[in-house]
Amino acid sequence: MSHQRHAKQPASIAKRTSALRDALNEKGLLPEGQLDTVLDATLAQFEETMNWRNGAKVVARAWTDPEYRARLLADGTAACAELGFEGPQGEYIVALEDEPELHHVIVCTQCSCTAWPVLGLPPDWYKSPEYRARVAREPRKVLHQMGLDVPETIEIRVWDTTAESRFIVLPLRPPATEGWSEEQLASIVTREAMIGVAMVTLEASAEK
Amino acid sequence: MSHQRHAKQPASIAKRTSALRDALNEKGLLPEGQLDTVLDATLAQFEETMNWRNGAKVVARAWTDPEYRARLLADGTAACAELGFEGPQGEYIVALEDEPELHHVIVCTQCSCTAWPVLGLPPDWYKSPEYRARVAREPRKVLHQMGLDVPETIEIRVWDTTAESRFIVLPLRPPATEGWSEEQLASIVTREAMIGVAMVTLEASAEK
Amino acid sequence: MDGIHDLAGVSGFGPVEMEPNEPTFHEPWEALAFGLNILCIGVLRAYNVDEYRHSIERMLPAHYLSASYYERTLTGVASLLVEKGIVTREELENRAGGPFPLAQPAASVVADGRASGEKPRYQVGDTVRVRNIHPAGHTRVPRYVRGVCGEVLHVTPPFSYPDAAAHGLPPRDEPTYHVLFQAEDLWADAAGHRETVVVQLWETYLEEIR
Amino acid sequence: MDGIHDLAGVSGFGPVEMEPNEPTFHEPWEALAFGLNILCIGVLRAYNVDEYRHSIERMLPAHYLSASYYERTLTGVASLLVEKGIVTREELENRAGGPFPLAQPAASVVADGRASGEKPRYQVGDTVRVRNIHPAGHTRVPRYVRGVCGEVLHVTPPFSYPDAAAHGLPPRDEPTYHVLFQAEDLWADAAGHRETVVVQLWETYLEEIR
Repeated sequence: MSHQRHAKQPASIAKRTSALRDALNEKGLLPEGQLDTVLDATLAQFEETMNWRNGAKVVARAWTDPEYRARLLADGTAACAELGFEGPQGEYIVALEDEPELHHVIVCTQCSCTAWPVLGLPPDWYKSPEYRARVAREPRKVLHQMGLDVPETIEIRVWDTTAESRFIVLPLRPPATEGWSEEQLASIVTREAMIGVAMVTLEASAEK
Repeated sequence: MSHQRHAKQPASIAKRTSALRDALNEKGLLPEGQLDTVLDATLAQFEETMNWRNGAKVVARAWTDPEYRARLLADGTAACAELGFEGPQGEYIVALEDEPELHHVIVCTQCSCTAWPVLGLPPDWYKSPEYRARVAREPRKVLHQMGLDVPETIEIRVWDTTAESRFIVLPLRPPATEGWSEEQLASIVTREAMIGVAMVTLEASAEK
Repeated sequence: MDGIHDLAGVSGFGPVEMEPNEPTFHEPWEALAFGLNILCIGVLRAYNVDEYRHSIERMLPAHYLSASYYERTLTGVASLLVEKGIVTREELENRAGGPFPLAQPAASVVADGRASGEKPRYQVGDTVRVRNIHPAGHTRVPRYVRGVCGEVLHVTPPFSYPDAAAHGLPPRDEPTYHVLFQAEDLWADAAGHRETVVVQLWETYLEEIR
Repeated sequence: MDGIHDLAGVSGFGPVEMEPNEPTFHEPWEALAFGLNILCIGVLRAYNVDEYRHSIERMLPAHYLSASYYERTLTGVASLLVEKGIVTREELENRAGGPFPLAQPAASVVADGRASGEKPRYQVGDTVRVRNIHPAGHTRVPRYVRGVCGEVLHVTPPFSYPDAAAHGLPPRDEPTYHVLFQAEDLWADAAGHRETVVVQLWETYLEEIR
């Protein structure tokens, strides 16, 4: 570890990132100014259009339209595309339907793959070593610590995103939502519920 | 990882160490001033008397005295004690005799255990994650990178110090040392050779 | 590689901490690091996504664990661009005004596995065993399932075999499967009750039960 | 625990770097950290060596990998003294003038294994299999040998069973063995030629071949 003793501190991560952008800009791999244009467009897409509210709409539709639900479970990619949700990291979307005796949870233990078109970029906790290390081995305990108690009578099935399938959980529809509109239902579906670390409840709201 | 975003830098390791010493001193667990006395005595012991030059003497004796060698291989603890080398981390010393077709290497993959009475405190590289992670899995490659080429015809046997055995390698005596005195021989035995990451050669000298 | 990124089952991590109302990006540089990767893969086609994943896996373990997600992204992107000769480490460090840690070199890897376009060998309900392999390069078969038997739950489409694609070997599509494992077969005495894990695996990772 | 300390076989680490004429200690605080541990174990008898090892294993993984050896020592010692109520974290942080990272809490562990003083069950030359166990607490059976068969090379003396001693359970001595493993049984396709590994194992870690 003698190299650690004498190691200089790295440049700040912000400086390193700018350095890489500036170096790329200087290479002229893209016409002048286009690198920043492409960057801005990409980020706007993720901030505005490719986020988990799309998934909430998919779930609400599946809860209210039995035929859509059947199409979603048979071919998640096509059913999401029906609503306009498609793109990178959404080439093979698989919907996992919760049942009274079966609860699904999604993880990517080796990196942090997610179904971008319906879940957006994943939150920090999903990308953390803590979640990735623990949830496949002790899912009931991890979910408990995250605020979700799954009784031991219910199977927990953890889906590790190791290849090209990108998962979305179709959670149980809460009781006492009969007659709700699709929009109302979509408003109570959370990103956490579509990953499987929370249930959909009537308390959840848009601020989550 | 939100805790990492907002984590404050720890106090410097030097300040943390002093803080612990001062806190202990204040508890009065030992008579006043005795904590520093005990600390000084301990450190003097490791700086001066409990170091790898003891092991070099054991090796030189085993090379020159066949009966001692037999006792060393039969009961390393007793044979080392004969020369006055005993104490903590030396309660069960096992000498591993290299043979033309068998080369021994010592590691402690889970922490950094070593036979203190004959090898002293281990060097940084022995305690490094690099050595601990790699040597049990790719010993020939690691030894090569450390400057020792062991031909594929020779078995490499890695000893992982997982319990109370504390190992010392009895290396091959270099040719062309016939007639050398025990002291001369001890002067060419290195700590690295007694761990198994180097051979004893005529070039090795006291500065190592 | 059996790298530090293969975290499943490693004990000693603290609680999973959630941040209420978390923004998509916390700092401008995070968005920039993410955007640069999208740009390099999608527009410049400087490397593929398998190479990208592997570049992050090749970070020194202490750096990998202490870095945030987007620092890992940035490190992977920069490492690949340096390795491919598009930028140099020197210019990056000069511009950044200090050290710019990069990933370790990739191992040299030879092609293994099947030919492209073959029919799936296993069917739903088959019991398969994950091969006990320790590839030197990129792989997507995590350690915790190696040597373990599971049940084919779905036959999923052929996808590009990552062990080849991550090393610039000729790409080929190969059948994949969702394989269901019982927790007690994975974690022995440490497994919880009524817990299962599904891992999607390329056919080369699997073998028949003999 | 299957902690970060159980490093054998993890890929991705850089070269082993040796320092010529390395001193016993590089900085005064290193000697002090080492001496404090010796003092606490040998003179104050504040904890035993198994508790000490486990306290280090319980460091957060990123801290474990980024800390130097004697920073790990200091962290383990401080964690145990805080856990045992001899000092408080607050006074340490006040004295140090900043955060003083400690290890995570130990799991609660129940006694397993054999009674003290039993005769060794295996003899030299026996083939034994290492049990596939994943203890929540301290253990000295590394992951890389679990489930693997080896040959008893020596029957070594009974020693205190660390899985018990590290958790303050009643100490007991139990037979140990040097068990020889063939590299190809440990690392499969990644094993080198004519390479073997010897691991010293307590009898509770072993089972007979059925």
